[in-house]
Amino acid sequence: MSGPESTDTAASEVTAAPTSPTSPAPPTSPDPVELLRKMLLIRVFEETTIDVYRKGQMPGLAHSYAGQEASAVGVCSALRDDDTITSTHRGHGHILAKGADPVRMMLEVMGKRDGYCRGKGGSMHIADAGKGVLGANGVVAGGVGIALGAALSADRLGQDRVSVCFIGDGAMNQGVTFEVMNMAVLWQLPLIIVCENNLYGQYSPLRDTLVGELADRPRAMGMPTVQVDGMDVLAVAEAMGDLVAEVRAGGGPRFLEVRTYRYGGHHVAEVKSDYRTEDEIAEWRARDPIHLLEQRLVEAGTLTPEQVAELHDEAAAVVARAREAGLAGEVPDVAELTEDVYA
Amino acid sequence: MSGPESTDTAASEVTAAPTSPTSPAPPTSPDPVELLRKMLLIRVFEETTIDVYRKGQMPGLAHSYAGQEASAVGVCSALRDDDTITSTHRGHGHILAKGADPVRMMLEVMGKRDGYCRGKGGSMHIADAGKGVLGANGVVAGGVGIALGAALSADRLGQDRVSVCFIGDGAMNQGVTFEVMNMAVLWQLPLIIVCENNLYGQYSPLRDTLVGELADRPRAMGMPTVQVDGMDVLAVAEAMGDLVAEVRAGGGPRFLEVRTYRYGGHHVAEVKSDYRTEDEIAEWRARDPIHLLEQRLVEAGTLTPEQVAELHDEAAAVVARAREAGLAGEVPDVAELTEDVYA
Amino acid sequence: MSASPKPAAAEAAAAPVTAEPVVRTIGQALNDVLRAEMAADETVICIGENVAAAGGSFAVTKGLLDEFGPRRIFDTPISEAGFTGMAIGAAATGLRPVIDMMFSDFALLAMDQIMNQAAHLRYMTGGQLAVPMVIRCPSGAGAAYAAQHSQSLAGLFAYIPGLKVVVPSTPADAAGLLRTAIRDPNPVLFFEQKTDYGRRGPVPPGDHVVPFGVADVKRPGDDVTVIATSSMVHVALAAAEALEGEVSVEVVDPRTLKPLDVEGLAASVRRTGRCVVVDEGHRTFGPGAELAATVAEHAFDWLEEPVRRVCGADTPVPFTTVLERAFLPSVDDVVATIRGMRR
Amino acid sequence: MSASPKPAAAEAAAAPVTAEPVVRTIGQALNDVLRAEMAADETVICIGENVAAAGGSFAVTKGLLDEFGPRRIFDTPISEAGFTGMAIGAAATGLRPVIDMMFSDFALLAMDQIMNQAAHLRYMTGGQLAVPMVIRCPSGAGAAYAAQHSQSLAGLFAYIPGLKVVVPSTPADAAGLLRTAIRDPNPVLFFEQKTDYGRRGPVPPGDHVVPFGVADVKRPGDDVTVIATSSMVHVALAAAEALEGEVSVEVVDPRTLKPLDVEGLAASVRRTGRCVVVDEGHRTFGPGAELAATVAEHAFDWLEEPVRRVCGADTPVPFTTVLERAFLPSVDDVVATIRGMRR
Ligand SMILES: Cc1ncc(C[n+]2csc(CCOP(=O)(O)OP(=O)(O)O)c2C)c(N)n1
Ligand SMILES: Cc1ncc(C[n+]2csc(CCOP(=O)(O)OP(=O)(O)O)c2C)c(N)n1
Ligand SMILES: [Mg+2]
Ligand SMILES: [Mg+2]
Repeated sequence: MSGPESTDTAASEVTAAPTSPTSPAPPTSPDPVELLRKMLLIRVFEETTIDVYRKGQMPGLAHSYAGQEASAVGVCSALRDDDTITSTHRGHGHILAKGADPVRMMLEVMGKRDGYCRGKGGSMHIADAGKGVLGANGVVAGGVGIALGAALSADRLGQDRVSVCFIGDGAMNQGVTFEVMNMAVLWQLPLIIVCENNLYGQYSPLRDTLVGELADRPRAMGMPTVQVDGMDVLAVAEAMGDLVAEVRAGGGPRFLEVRTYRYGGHHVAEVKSDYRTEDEIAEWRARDPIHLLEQRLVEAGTLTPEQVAELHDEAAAVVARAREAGLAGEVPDVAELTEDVYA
Repeated sequence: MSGPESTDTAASEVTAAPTSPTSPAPPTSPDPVELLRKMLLIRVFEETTIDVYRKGQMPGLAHSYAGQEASAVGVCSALRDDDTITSTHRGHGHILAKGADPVRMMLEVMGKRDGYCRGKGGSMHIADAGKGVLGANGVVAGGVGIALGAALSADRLGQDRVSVCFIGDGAMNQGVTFEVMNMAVLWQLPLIIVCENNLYGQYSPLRDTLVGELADRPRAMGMPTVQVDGMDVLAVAEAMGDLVAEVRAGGGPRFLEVRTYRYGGHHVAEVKSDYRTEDEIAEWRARDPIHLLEQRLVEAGTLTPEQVAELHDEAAAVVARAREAGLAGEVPDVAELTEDVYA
Repeated sequence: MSASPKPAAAEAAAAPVTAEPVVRTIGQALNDVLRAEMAADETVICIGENVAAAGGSFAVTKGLLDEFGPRRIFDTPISEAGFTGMAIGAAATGLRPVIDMMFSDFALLAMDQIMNQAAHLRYMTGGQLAVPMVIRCPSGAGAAYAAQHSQSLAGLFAYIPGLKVVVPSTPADAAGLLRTAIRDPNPVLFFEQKTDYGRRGPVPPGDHVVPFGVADVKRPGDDVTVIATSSMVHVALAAAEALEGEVSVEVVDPRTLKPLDVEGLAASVRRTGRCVVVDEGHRTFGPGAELAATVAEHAFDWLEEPVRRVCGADTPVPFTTVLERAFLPSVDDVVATIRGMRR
Repeated sequence: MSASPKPAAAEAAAAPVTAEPVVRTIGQALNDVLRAEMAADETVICIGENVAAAGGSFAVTKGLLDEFGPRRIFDTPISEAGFTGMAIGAAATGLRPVIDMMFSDFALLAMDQIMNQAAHLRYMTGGQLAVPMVIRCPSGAGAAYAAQHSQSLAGLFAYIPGLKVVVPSTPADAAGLLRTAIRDPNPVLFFEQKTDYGRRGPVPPGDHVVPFGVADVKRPGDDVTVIATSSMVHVALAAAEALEGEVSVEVVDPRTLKPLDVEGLAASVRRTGRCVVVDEGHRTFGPGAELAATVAEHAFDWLEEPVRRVCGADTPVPFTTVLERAFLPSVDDVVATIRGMRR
């Protein structure tokens, strides 16, 4: 079900834009233990968020990233702090992977004053300007234009940063996504669209809403496209490493389709998924990205099972502290309602 | 410059929808003399409109269709009265080709009460519900969704009509066009998008705004696509005849790219086209669709040069009468301002 | 994002036809009417994201797929502009589409379709085309969904000639007005307060219809008129209750913003001599402005003091509950405003 | 459609820096300011359809390409949502984009970007991001461009917190307000009356800046205050002229709708005791409603009679001149309204 990695060679005919002023060293390949640490952090954060929701410790809703960790972590492992991302409604994983502080994230999810957005954004709008997180987004494909703009400013300001745009498969049916792909190729801007194909948009299977092959859409615009197994964090990291190097060198935009799966419901309040089978979920869980990496690292002798268990404990401890901090945090003062409307 | 006709065979894998209840006879191939008559009517109408504009006999503006006649006439020759079209800002040709009355059209262009839209729409909004003209449209790609809806109603009401959507090349960069192509294929609706590629959108050459090959965009969605020489009305008519037969038989949506050229400015007020060369215009004029067809008909002995001249005179007479009627028409009463807001 | 625990719109079967009113929630009442209208008129169709098998994000279309099948109710891709355009074209050619926009905020993606196309089509074509469609817009704050899922946008649509705008407050009004909306030959924006789907109340049996443009006195009173819209009607009623014995408050519900029952509103104010407008929309340039201006114009000589507005704050809708509550007009706000009036 | 004969924004060279005001058209004044701001701040860029070589559909960006090159001013595809989104992202990451929307009606294609994204980004992120961008919106009726190219939509944007809305009436205000808009750290909708580009007037030399939120008394008077916006200021002035010796009319121009100089408007009305609001937008739920409601609220005890509104009709904008004139508020309408006031 998760597709093999395939590189689209036909796409290489896209003309290269002039290279950026500073040519960075090629990315060093990421430390797999760090990848595991990040994936565990996200997994525990998401499991905790569900519990936080169920216990009534947060307002509103959240969309769980559990199952998709290899995507965010693999992708962000190839990025620098000054590279930017735009995220989606399902943003916790992207944002943690980009280096955000789980404490301030949990504070935001819980609607507290010291959260990233002072409690005004919540789960769907977390941003961390310092880490290049230009915001989760409540509108499907809402971040695509913003990401193009971040690529434009990089180009015009002579900065060699890369703009990464996370979207779901559902966003491939939003018109603005096409408009942006066209402009990105037209102007050869440093944009990478990472499409997390988890086979569903809310309760609709992709095949019921999208015709043709998803990746044919960017290809039709001459946007070089790579598809990768989204349960294999090393594969994602490697694919993204190559793309980032090409884009940073002025090679123009790229498209990465990550084939992945969400374990939980569309959002934390979804109890039962009528629209998919238990078998399907089990099949994907059998290729759990965290488990896969752990196995490899133990087999390769990089980690002992005990060390793996320690990493689990560490993630649990970090998130437990975040939860405590979140619960202890204060809600904003009512007077803050009218702040931050204008700069 | 105008591409050869090419059929996209790869696209034939699209599954066929159930056929409509009444299976119409295949279209008889159109009478070339009628095609010539229609093209002449449009040409003279458009030349007259420019003069009407210059003499201050109409409010506002209009976008001339001169040069593109073979597209509208070829396309509409394959349509029945109950088939619908949606048109563009450059709509006179489509609407005349679909059978509208030049008198009521000129009345509308001049803003008179007996015009198609009671003087409320003008050149950019002419509709003729009786002839299946669902309106010109002032918004680029504004008619695409409407056309999809006409295809949906045909399908749901069990009517075997076909919905044709005229757009310009510029509309291929509007997001909604992609959304509609996806849905048309998804639901196998009887829609034909006719994209008139005249190489420019307003003052922008297509190559400066659109990457890749235009027709690759529908192809990426599995929408069977045909490209045709838009200066050859017989080629357009034949291509369209085939498409209409396929679509009416339940074959799902199709895309026709017509390679054409507008002789005049973007609109009637444009005096000089800075963005294109006189040479380019001359090259296209050398393949004038009316002249090409006349030559063929005379060579084939279908018409004598005298008969051709008579057809010219006939068109001139028809349009002259339309202009006279237009000038003689009354403007609406001020009280009509508030009519037609609601049904 | 879709909604939290689904209100049980279809928890009971369709309301039995009896002579007595039945108690229904607003969600159930809407579901009943959709079912009845689809049964009575086979041109009525329902579309939107996840409306079919899933029954809609707020369960309003629950059960309709089983009853009417996939040709009458079907899921769309996440293509708001495209499917709204489709509905317009379908409406102009024989269907009566009812769109579920899921969140009214997403209508902003279809604004060209709604305002440039649907609203103006009839006028621009001199009355040739009609667009009988309904856009159901789950609306408003109070569920901690933050700034992109909580807006009250009814006023935007009320500004555009050609559109009708409905803002029901009770199950009976919701039912009667939705019936009218579906049968209306014009595009109707139908706002449903998303926190109020579970609100219960009696619904008259049979073909219960509420006409557009007729305000309803929800509670008679003598000292001050409170004009309240949608769920603010209940805030106003609670305030009236709280002031019982102190101030006699009349609560008037316009029920539709467009058409607006100017005379109905003014008549009440002429009797009481005082007016407070309560609307959840932002205060400045919001619907409250029109209501206040109209009353001040038509009841000027009877007004003892200025019309007051108690509205949503002039801020985006904040996420966290304490701020969201401060954003919303409250019973206390209304009570304090009435108490603060001069005697 | 683009505009009729281009107003000669750049017909004279850039205004020389002198101590004396120079006479410029509004179009020239805007062109001057764009040039000066682009020269002073290299993060200012101009984008839109046909803004570069063609100089914009109304010639406001004429000559800027030659001066600043294609990295600072460039044409976009017909992708309003996409390029507006791009501008938002660029603004959040270091640029100051100025969009030419060509016709404000096309902003409806970018409404999600403007309202859901640009307006709320700062608030949702708790103040982390700012969006310094300007959307130039050629606006209004009077050129017979019909319903999709003639709307006055400023009020829609004024409703949304986070946006600022500018409605200049003279060359000096246009220049001073555009400077402020470009330097403002928030998204600004800048409305330009398309029939008024050729209006001449003195523009102060040098770094002439007009602050937002400060109404301007365009003509002092004692008997009645006319609050007029954009080109309606000139209608109001003509009416005042016509009533010279009969009624002493004060004409006040808010210049910006958001922020709105409530105190400035109310102060005038408190002096005169009478108020007429003149705005081209549709009357019902339009900007005129807020202006009337605010005045009635803040100057209630001084008002001798109800605030009157003279506004655009509650119809789409009709094409033909006689109806379009009837649609628009006229000098006669204002005179008659003032004469009709009780004494
Ligand atoms: C414009 C818009 N339409 C609809 C929604 C409601 N919605 C939220 S998430 C979602 C599904 C998105 O699917 P996909 O892009 O595949 O992301 P996933 O949830 O699978 O991560 C929908 C329809 C929305 N948020 N925005
Ligand atoms: C949404 C929108 N954006 C911009 C315009 C202004 N405009 C009118 S026609 C046109 C060019 C359209 O090009 P194309 O689709 O190729 O049609 P053509 O004029 O070549 O027939 C433009 C940009 C418009 N009418 N609508
Ligand atoms: Mg998905
Ligand atoms: Mg073109």
